[in-house]
Amino acid sequence: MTSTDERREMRSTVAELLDREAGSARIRTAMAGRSGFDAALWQRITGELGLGALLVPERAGGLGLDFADAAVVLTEFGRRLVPGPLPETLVGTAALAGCGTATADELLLRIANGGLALASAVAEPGSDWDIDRIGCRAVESGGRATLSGSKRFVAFGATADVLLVAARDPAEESSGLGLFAVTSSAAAERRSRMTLDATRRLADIDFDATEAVRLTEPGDGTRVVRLLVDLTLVALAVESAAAAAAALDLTVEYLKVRQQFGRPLGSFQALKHRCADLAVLVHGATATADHATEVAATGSAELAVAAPLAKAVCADVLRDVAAETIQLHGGIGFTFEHDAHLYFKRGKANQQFFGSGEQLRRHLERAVFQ
Amino acid sequence: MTSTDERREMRSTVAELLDREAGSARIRTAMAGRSGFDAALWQRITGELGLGALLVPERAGGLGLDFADAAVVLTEFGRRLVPGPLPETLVGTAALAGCGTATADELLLRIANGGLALASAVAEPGSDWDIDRIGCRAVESGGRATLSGSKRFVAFGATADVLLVAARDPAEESSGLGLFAVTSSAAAERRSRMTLDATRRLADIDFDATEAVRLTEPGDGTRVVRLLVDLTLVALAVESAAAAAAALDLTVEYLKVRQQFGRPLGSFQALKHRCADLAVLVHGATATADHATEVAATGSAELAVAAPLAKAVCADVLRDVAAETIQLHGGIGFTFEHDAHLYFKRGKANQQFFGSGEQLRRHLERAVFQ
Amino acid sequence: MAQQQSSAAQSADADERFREEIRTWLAENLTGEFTAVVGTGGAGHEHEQLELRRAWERRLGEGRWIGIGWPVEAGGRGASLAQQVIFHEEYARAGGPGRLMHMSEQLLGPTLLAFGTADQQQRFLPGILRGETLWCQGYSEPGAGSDLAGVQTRAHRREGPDGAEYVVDGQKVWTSLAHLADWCFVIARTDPTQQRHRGLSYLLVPMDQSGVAVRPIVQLTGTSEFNEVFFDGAVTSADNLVGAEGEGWRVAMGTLAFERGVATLGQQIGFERELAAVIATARSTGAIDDPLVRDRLVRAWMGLTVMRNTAVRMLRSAGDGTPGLEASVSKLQWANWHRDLGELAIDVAGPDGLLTGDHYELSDAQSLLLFTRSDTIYGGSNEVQRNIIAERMLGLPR
Amino acid sequence: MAQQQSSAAQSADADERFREEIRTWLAENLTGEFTAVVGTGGAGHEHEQLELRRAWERRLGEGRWIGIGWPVEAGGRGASLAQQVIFHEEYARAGGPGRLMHMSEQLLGPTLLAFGTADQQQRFLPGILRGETLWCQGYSEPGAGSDLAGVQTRAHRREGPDGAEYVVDGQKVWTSLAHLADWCFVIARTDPTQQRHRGLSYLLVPMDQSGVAVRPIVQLTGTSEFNEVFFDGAVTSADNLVGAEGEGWRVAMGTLAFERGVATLGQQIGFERELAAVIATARSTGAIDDPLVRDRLVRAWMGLTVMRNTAVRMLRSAGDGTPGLEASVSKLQWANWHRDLGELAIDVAGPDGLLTGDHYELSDAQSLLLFTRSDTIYGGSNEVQRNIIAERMLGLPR
Repeated sequence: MTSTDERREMRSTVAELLDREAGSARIRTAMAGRSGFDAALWQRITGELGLGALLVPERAGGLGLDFADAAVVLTEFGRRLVPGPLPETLVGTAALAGCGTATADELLLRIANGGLALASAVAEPGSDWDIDRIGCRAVESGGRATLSGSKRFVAFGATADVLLVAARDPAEESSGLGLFAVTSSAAAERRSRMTLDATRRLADIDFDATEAVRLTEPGDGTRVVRLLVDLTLVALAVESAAAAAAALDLTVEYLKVRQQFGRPLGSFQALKHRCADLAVLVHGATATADHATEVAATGSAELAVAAPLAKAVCADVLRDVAAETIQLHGGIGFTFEHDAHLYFKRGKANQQFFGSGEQLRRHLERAVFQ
Repeated sequence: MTSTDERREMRSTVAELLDREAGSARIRTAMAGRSGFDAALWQRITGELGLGALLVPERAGGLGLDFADAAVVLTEFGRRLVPGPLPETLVGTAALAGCGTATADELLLRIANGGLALASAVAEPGSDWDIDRIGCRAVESGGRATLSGSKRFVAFGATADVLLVAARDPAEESSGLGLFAVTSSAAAERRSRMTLDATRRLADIDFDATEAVRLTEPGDGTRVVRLLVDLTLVALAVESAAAAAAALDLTVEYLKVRQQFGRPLGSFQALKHRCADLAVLVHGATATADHATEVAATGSAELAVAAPLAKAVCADVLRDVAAETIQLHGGIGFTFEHDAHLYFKRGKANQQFFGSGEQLRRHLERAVFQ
Repeated sequence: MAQQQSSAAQSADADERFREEIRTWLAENLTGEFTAVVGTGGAGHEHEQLELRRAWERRLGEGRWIGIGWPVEAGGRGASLAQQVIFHEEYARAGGPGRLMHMSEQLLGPTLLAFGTADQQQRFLPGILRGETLWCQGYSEPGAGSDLAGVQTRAHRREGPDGAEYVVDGQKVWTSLAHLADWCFVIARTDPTQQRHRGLSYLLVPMDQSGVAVRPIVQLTGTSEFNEVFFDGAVTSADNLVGAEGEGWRVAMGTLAFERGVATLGQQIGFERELAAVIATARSTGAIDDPLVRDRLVRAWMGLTVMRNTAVRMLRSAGDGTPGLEASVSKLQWANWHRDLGELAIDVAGPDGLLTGDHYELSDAQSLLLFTRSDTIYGGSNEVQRNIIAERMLGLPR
Repeated sequence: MAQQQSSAAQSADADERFREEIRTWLAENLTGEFTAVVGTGGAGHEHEQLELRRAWERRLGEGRWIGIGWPVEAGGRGASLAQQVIFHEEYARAGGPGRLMHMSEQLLGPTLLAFGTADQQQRFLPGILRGETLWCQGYSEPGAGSDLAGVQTRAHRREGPDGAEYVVDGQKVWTSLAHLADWCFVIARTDPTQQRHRGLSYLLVPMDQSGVAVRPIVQLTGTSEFNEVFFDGAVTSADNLVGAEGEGWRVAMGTLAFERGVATLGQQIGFERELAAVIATARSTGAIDDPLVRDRLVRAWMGLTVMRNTAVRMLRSAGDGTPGLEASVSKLQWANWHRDLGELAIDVAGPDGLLTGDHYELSDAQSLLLFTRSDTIYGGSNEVQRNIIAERMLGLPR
């Protein structure tokens, strides 16, 4: 837990770095490149700033900060749509810290020292992110584990140093899950996939008796996998709310400057009212992402509700704001060179990623109709 | 079939009468009265103008016009929310004309001569307007029919001269329907019900071995009941579209006149754009009601799709326009003395009457996913 | 950090004791004759059980449950934000009636605490704390929408027989409970040469005088609850000016911020109860089995959560920002949410839900559908709020 | 009345023969080398198979399938509205490629028929009817949105070496196919002292000259289809002025009305096909089993029907009203509907639907999602259409 002042300082350090090193041109180069992110920038943020180790507990040599601190960083990355495995690494670290096993702690130590990039392998062909339908299986013999099965939509999965894989655990009760680590040296087949949102490269991964390390205690795996999923939902909510705020800023600034019929566009009341409605959405999304962050930071059981709710709300708001960002920019908003489409595509992607709004709302029915 | 000129003349005759005899004050008196409509006006429109006999075929002494002509009249009544059994009478007449039986023709003759008010008794407790679930039953013995069962939401059913009742017909194949006539002298228990939309008084009616006349041939009853329902949907679509256009007119006129900050409210662009969106809705609703009217007039089988679609679309548009009519009028729109709420309440009522939007859209799935 | 947790634990204990106290008090007092007020009042039902509800306000005052968030030295309990929320929760759970003293306690009281003179505080706060003096709000005007910038009501200062006084002329609308109120807090233009937010003053005006006439507005519900108030040479002592002359906008904005602060959370507890009733109706009509209805209900519930999150965030950041502006965000959020709930309430009720009593008595769902149409108009219409957000929060040009 | 029915029956027979004719022709001609153009082109796919699609236009011209609605004496078939719709239906059913001659046939041709001189008709119509001359539209400008009232491009008349001519300076945007077009029909301000809709002229400008530069715009799809066109001292003969000088707005509005008349019905056949593809995707992903998705699909289908009804009603009342204004209604309807369809297309595809080719090649659903973002901007943005409807149709004050 960090003071408001410390967080403010962290925010401005990160913001300054990104303003300098992650402008629109750099992002466009990165998203078109082989890995889909800027490796030099990744070196700086993990090496110099140690952001990858933010959530590594002090016992494993990390900074021992909480998820609310991580959210500060995710917000700054989210505002700018900076591509790269930072969200996955932060969320994965938090899940590892929740394992409480020697294998997980060992990995945490390596993250603190080495700036490893993590990726979360949850979704599978045909079942998407429904963890009840995970088919990927672990087999253990002689103290060594192997994984077999397929994973989809693994963000920055082709380049990650360590994959955190949710799989059926033979050590668990029937159909229980475990979390497993697969390192880049292991023989998994990874295929990088370009997507509509080019700022988040995905991967298909096939495991065929691939060497892996079990990270969770028997009986505890499903809880950790749910934690990994819920924290990913919170991270998506945070970045969506931040991106929505940035897209609205972009729009408002444009409307202030751009003239039509001798007046700034922003003085036309119809456009003003639409911006006001967007501001209401952004306020709601930001507050809801904040709340989910807080719940995540305190480790409350409310996370199971707050996380999917926040993700569903914030992804929709990003889509709505970004769609208006294109429209209110007129012709220029339809061009590739303007950033409006990047926000829009991220919005559409975030609506689907880790479960659609429909799926998440159906999931929330239990809480509503209890 | 009538020429465009003849229709235009009919429209202006009706409009002039209603402008004179069905102003807001008269409507408010009527809707608060015992019967819920203006009996003197009803006498004039059926007696003097013969509007009740519009759709009675020439063979039964009527004008023999088609549903497109009736729609002209329904539009003028709908614009002004004139309470009374005219829509039910016109729709009922058209259904009777489709029966092709001696009993139906006899009734048509009486409508042509006597200005009878009809009412359609279709919905039942628990099943609403789903005609597959009609439970009301006819029994025939010695050439005389009786009805037993309950009907709900019968518009102007407490005062109607003749009730057209959809019931299970013993003469039909298992679960087939028949249409029956019950006259006001028969021993049915009718209870008038006030509703949120005070301009359309409803009734609950209980039949207990009530004397009735069978209007449909065995084997043809279900078709006629569906026709009665579909034509009611078209009539609702027509009146909804007309009322929506009137509510928009009311709003636009108000915005032109009303000043704020030294300018007419209608010069504020945000309000202009909302009116423009409403105009688009009204255009679509009007065209869709027109199309359904035409399909009804030609007796095409497309009616089974065009009617529910038109009703669902037009009722929603009336609700949307009327809600904005209240909002754009500001404080005055929230008062009882202003007509805005009458349009809004009719919109909410029309959304439910003869099937909700959800129900009708589900009904349309067959056509969409065929 | 350990210390923090321990103090958090202490405050949690205090909160639980507080909850127990109000719960017990309500169980012991919302009984007997007051059984009749359970569930009455509130928006759309303001006309219900008026006399008994006034008595209930006095009973609340006796129990020291009015102004609980006010400082102890001002007669309050100095209750924390969490405790104020607990009060609202327990009050709602017990079915406590809609508060007649809402304006007095949530708007006028805090305004006097922040901007009033010691004399004004002494004269007016005790009557509120006792649940006796009823205040109404004189902000909105027919010509100006609800933007205070358009206020036309005028007041001028003169020397009267008993000293300096203000004479007020103009018309206010949307004045809830004006026919019962003892006093009205009025925004009037004291400097007619000034435009918009300048030259306004905040005046406390006694209602029982010949210069004040109240005309109830018959609303689309068929009932009356809002009024028009006409000031025609109404007089009030110059001692009843709050803040300096010409400072009325600043004072009123302070009040609006209060109104939409804690009160928002209280209001949301009412919303929760309304949503629960809608869900119960959906269960009883079977509408809940329709996946489209289920989704609308879940969305409504999510919207409520978003509003709660927004209100909490706003209260936390109060002081370091522009609460007056964030209040506009809040107002738009809840007004639209509540209006949508009204539609949902009627839609899940099905066609039966459209039937009224024989004399047009409305069901709760019907009342909600109709009454929420005012939410987006009074107290700063949606359009006014959007102007405020666009121009003052986003900085878009006028 | 008996006579009417009989003539209706006759026309139904003629329609069936017409349908048979185009169906047979397409079966015999959309084959061989042209198999490759089936399903190509259209919004978002304009860059596909350009050479072959130009050849296909010429083939259509040989078959006399261009300008079928034009009078026989102008080289058309004088086909009825019903027959034009039949042509579009059969063309769509056969998978005919997106028409490169759309602007030429649907906009420029009818404009010349209505406003052009006999000389202009003789010079330009045959090239269109043969499927040879490609025209692009020079209406929208970067500064002015798509409201012609804001046109800044200027033209002035002067005496040139070969007689009177116009010199054009300015910039146009959203110019589809400009890099291929032979000619451009341009709205330019010939009287700079006039404001808004006055002082505009309608000029036909050859593209192949040094005064014209075309720059393709890379769109958010990553592909190019719209262009910026720069006129820098571009020259055209004074014989290429359509209508009188200063009458450009009236001429252009006539064209826009044509564009949104029959073409609307043709466009809707394309929409139907797109909706069918979305439904097919929903079936294959299983999304169709989700009641929320089913409802959105039904609503989309209903919206399409409403648009068709609106277009039919508009065509019928054409002449007795204000087609230019009703065109704004139509534009808003279809642009919003189409944009919503783009969302639906992606939503039913699920997460797999977000994957592109390795070099960002887009699926049909992705292309629809992204490309429809332009529908609400070009050809008169939603905002411009709303202004037109509010001011010119509803008569709200400026």
